[in-house]
Amino acid sequence: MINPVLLLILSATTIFLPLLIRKRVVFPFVFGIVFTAGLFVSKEVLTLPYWLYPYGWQIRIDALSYFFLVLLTFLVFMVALYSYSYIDKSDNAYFGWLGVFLTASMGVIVSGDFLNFFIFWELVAFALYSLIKKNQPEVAHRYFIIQFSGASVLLLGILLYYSNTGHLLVGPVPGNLRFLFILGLGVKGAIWGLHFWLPEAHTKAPSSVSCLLSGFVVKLGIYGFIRLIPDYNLFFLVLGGLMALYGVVFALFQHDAKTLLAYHTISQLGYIIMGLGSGNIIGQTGALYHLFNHAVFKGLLFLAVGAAGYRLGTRDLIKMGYLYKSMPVTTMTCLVAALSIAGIAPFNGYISKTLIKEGLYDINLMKHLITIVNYGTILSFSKLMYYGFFNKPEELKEKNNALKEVPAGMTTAMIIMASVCLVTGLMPQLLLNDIIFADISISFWSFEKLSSNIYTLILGLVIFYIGRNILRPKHKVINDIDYFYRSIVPFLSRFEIKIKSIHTGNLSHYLIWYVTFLVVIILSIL
Amino acid sequence: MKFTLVFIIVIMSIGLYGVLAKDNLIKKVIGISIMEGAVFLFLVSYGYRQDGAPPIITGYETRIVDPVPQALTLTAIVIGASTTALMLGIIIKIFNNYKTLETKEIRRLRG
Amino acid sequence: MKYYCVLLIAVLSLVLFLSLQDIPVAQDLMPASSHYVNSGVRDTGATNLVNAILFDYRGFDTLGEATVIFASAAAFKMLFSHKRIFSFRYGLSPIVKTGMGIYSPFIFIFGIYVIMAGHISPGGGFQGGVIIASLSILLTLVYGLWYKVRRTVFSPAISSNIESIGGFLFLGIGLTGILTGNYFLSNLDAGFFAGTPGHMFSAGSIPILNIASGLKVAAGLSIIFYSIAGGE
Amino acid sequence: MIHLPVLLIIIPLMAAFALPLSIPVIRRNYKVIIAAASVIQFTLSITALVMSLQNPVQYQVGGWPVPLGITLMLDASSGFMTAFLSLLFVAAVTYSFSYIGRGKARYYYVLLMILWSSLTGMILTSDLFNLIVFIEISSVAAYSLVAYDETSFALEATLKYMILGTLGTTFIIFATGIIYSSVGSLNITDVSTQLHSVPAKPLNISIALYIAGFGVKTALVPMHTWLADAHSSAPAPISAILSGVFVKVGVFALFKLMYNMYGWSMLTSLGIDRLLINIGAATALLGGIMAVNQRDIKRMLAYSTITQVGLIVMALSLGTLQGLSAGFFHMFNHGIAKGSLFLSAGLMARKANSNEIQHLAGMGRCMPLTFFCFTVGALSIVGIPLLNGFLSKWLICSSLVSNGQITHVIILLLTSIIGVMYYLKVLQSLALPQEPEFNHSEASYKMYTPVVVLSALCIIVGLLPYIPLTVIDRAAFDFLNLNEYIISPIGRF
Amino acid sequence: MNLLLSYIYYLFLLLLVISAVFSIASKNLLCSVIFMSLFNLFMVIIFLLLQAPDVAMAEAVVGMGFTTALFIITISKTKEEEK
Repeated sequence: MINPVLLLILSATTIFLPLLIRKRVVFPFVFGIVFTAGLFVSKEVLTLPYWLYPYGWQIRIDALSYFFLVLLTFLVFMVALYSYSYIDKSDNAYFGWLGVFLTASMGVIVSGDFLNFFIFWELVAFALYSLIKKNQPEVAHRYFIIQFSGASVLLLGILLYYSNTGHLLVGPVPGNLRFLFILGLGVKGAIWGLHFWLPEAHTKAPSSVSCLLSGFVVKLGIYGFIRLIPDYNLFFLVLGGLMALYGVVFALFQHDAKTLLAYHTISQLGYIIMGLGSGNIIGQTGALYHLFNHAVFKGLLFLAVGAAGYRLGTRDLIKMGYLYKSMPVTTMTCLVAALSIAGIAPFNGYISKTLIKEGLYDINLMKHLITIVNYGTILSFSKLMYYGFFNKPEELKEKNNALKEVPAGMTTAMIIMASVCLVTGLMPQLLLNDIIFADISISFWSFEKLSSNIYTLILGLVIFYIGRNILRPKHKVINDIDYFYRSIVPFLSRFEIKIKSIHTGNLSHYLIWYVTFLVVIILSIL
Repeated sequence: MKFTLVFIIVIMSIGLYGVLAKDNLIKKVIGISIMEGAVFLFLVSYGYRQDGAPPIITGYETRIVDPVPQALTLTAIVIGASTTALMLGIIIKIFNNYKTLETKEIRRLRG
Repeated sequence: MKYYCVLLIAVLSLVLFLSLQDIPVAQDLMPASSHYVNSGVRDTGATNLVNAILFDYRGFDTLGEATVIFASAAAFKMLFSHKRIFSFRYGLSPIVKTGMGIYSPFIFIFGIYVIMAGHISPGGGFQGGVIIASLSILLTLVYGLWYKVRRTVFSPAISSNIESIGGFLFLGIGLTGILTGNYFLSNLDAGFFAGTPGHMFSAGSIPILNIASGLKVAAGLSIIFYSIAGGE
Repeated sequence: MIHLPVLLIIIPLMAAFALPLSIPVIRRNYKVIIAAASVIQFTLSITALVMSLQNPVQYQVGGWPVPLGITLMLDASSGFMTAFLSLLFVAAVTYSFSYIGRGKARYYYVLLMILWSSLTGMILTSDLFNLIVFIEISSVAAYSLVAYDETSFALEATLKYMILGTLGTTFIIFATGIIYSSVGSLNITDVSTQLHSVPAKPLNISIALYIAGFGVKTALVPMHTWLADAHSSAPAPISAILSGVFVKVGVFALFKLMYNMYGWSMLTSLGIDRLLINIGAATALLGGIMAVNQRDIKRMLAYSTITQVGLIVMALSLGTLQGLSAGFFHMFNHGIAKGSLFLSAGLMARKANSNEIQHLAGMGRCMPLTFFCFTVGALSIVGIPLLNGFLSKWLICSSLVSNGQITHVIILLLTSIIGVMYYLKVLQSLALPQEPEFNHSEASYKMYTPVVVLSALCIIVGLLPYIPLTVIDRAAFDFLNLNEYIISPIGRF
Repeated sequence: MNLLLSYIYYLFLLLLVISAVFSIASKNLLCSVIFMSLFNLFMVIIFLLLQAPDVAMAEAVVGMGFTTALFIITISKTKEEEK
């Protein structure tokens, strides 16, 4: 058993690796060491009094923290392995920022008091800002401003919580503050209405960072929901259903592979939130399970699409195709991930979706909605696989056939994650008992479930084959909700220009303001 | 004596008008010094005592005016003189750079 | 805009008048001032109470006041460093110059007197210093700027030296108080010559401080005037 | 050592008086005098801080008792401010040694020393008219230091600053005259003991005049216009000092009067605290809005200074111990962070000889250390965690919330969001890929040592806030109870 | 002060106001500076009537001598007329 402080120190050392070591081979191994250490961390509650001295730091590792800890360290390990080949050789600082991200997220997960929770909550956003900044400064800028605003709302909530309860321990918040907390956590968790940053960030960021974003960062919002707003079921049900449907519908008509995946992130988050909202142990276990699975297969999808883009230079479904021959590993892993996100039988998506369905057994509306969303998922991923990998447009033949498979680091990461998809699908008890610590006994392998699953798959494929020309990727801008947010900006800029224009630089005007101020003060006092 | 306050406030508002409404810098400086004069007058006139003697002890006084405001006024006069001098110097340099003394034309710094 | 200013100032002055007329017109002195009046001579030995307050009770203000002049003189030396003399270089007609030559010693003596007799009669360091500075102004106006450029008492370099010397004199008197085990700027407690009030040599350190501030003011103001008149 | 308060004031004055002497020794190595004076002053102010933490020192100049003479009060708050002042001044002096050209350097240092001593006096004195005198000295020194470059911008900024400031000082003198003519004393404590027995209306007028007069020094909202001009066109060390300490000393003096002379209960009965906190909020918001899309980097920094001053005023005008300590802590943090920002911006602007942000693009690549210091300062000001700015903003927020000022908390968070906008934009444009015409190297170690020290302080205070926080809590306590310390033996005569 | 002196006092206060008005109102800067020094002269007399000889002396030498000279030199180096 490893002391959590030791784990934190270990993960903090990864920040300074690029300063110490030049050789890149070392970095993935160090992150692997952190992963193994995270597997064996001891579950306890302790306080570091000398951290920010008068305040201290309460470190609390329970089952939930342990689950997220394992997920985080595993994902970061995979990303480091992938980035070993994916990130260009000149940029070793990337791994330092990866370490910052690892440490900050770990801090969010383990800290039991709101001050440090908030500190690391903001540091996560800053680490991601620095990870994206290299290639896409504008996107990083927008992302960080949005996250900072969300964190400010969260800070306001935390302060009110402090003044209400008088302590800063992380726990369920009183009802009148829930709204602030939902807003603050929702900006990171990309709940519907606050998700407008997500497609752009996921699309423009480097694929490894999109893997982190979609795999873990949005999950931090879910973590906050579980910790702070445990019982808010109806809201979660409605929100989850809305997000699931919305994400799928928008995902169907995207032509950029990563945007499609991004919208599917929203949809799968909807699944998770629905599971949380189900209010019974099965549904919530399913939510956690689906959270883990989604991290794995969505991360794998992003990595695979990124690998395709790494060779191909584009992620546009119109320009893709012919990859199954030239890049078999990428194609196969991507297929595995697609199958598991569609919830097909031997893969892990099947397990979690079954659990969530079981959890929602008494609400028919939700069950039908889940079915619809599932068909949508199958459609959009058959679109992705077909137009992305198996399609044979003539004009791309010689170009795409000449491609080589991606380097070893990337393939290793993808293969490992695909095998994780398979393993967690085949033996769910592994995850359920040892990571989530839930003891529920459902038979996943009953005949009718499997048959309905196969039926769903075949029906979805048939529908896709019929409607494949409708779903053919086209260059078409689809306005999301961020359209409304963007329309606010001109007003603000006009306001700012107005404010600037009254600073005329004429001394007499300034003096007149001054005396006016004096008169106003005097009149207000008398 | 009791009407002095009226005069003080009138003088001060004249100076303030010079500072606010006149665009010429030298006019502004003159207005500021007139305001300072009003303030000095305020200090000294409120330090005055009915039929008091100047604060120079000869041993025959019955009443003596308050010496402290006079000291303060003396200090303030010299301070004001040096500040006014600095202002005039800056105004000369401004004129050499801008070739004008109107505030509405000295506005390269704005926004 | 002008009407707005008038309105503003009218409101301001009305409010000021209505509220400031509550200040009582006192018939007798406040406690602190009455202490100054009653035992000021005994405390300081100076019969001119204003001077006593300026240089003994509140001598620290006076140090600061001298520092203001020093600061603005330094500012003028900094900002008007490169000189271009273009106005009244040659001064006025010989008649005026001769007349000035007759007058100037008397003005100088008068300034010295005002400085020296500050503690027993109206006047003091500032007034005398300004008188001497205005003498330098007169000399400049009459004889032209070349007069000051030559190494007279009023030439800039010597003036800045005089100013610093005045400052150090002031600080020295103050530190004497500390060194003799009293406080900064202690006068009679520090063992300065008290004398009999009303005489020329009395009031301990007050005449010396008068001289110091006189030096500072005279030198500083003449530096300022010279920079404005001569500098560009 | 009981003479410490007055020594703190006259030691820089001695250096200032010594410099203009035309003795060849002094002429040749005036820098030695300045360095010696700075070192002595720094050690003395640290000593003063340590002494004042044990027990406050009251110094009667000339040995005259309270209502007669001038009182210098060295309690924990003024000791803290003095040490903080000396820290930034030492940094600025070290920086100036290689930043300021030879020509007019002697008088530059004279004015710098005079500024130092007068700011110390403003902090230490507890006598109304002495406060005015020190305000005048510091103002004259600041005017002329802003005009140091003698460019047309500098002169225009000086002119505007000067006329506004002189008007403000006239108001302050008028207010002091009102106080004296109705109370008959000039000592703050003595006045505060007698205020209840005098007519109220003149006192209200004097409060308004004081707020308006000090508002110019501290750039409260309608009087903030001079600050951006002056700070953007002054030489870099002067900008660092002006926005690092000068403004805050004004805030300190204003609130010293408000708390200790008028008494906070009277102000709340008049509604002054609401007024001040709203003025602070308006200042913060307006400064933030004005700072967006500035082309001149120093101008942007100046507007962000206005924002932070607004936050400090908000915190101080709460009237609680918590708010006071939060405000002092933010003063300190913003002082060191903004000092490092201005100094490093000065280094980069000196290399690229332009203040325009677009001309500075890519400087981060060729001056990595300076860029790092700039980044630390910027992040600390916008309140990124684990830096000092975050802690003080957290404290200000919690004190505001505990007073129930939710709207002001929202305004504070809004200003920090706006701050993120413009600071990150500048950081990105500085870190752009290197352009060919930039082949600059780092500045000399003499110049970037103070910058590095200041930004290292940012990080250290952010990680170990214990020592400053204890000092600042004590300072806030003393600031609230200053009058208890001053013994006023009016019965002695 | 007795009645006559108080009449003189008010008379000079009136003159003070008048000279202030003229020094602000006159278009020619030189005129306004002269009026300002007149203002200072009346101020000196009022200080004398208020039993403040030191202040009167300082005001005389500073206000009428030094400041006026500076103003006149400034005007001679800049424009005389006000737009």
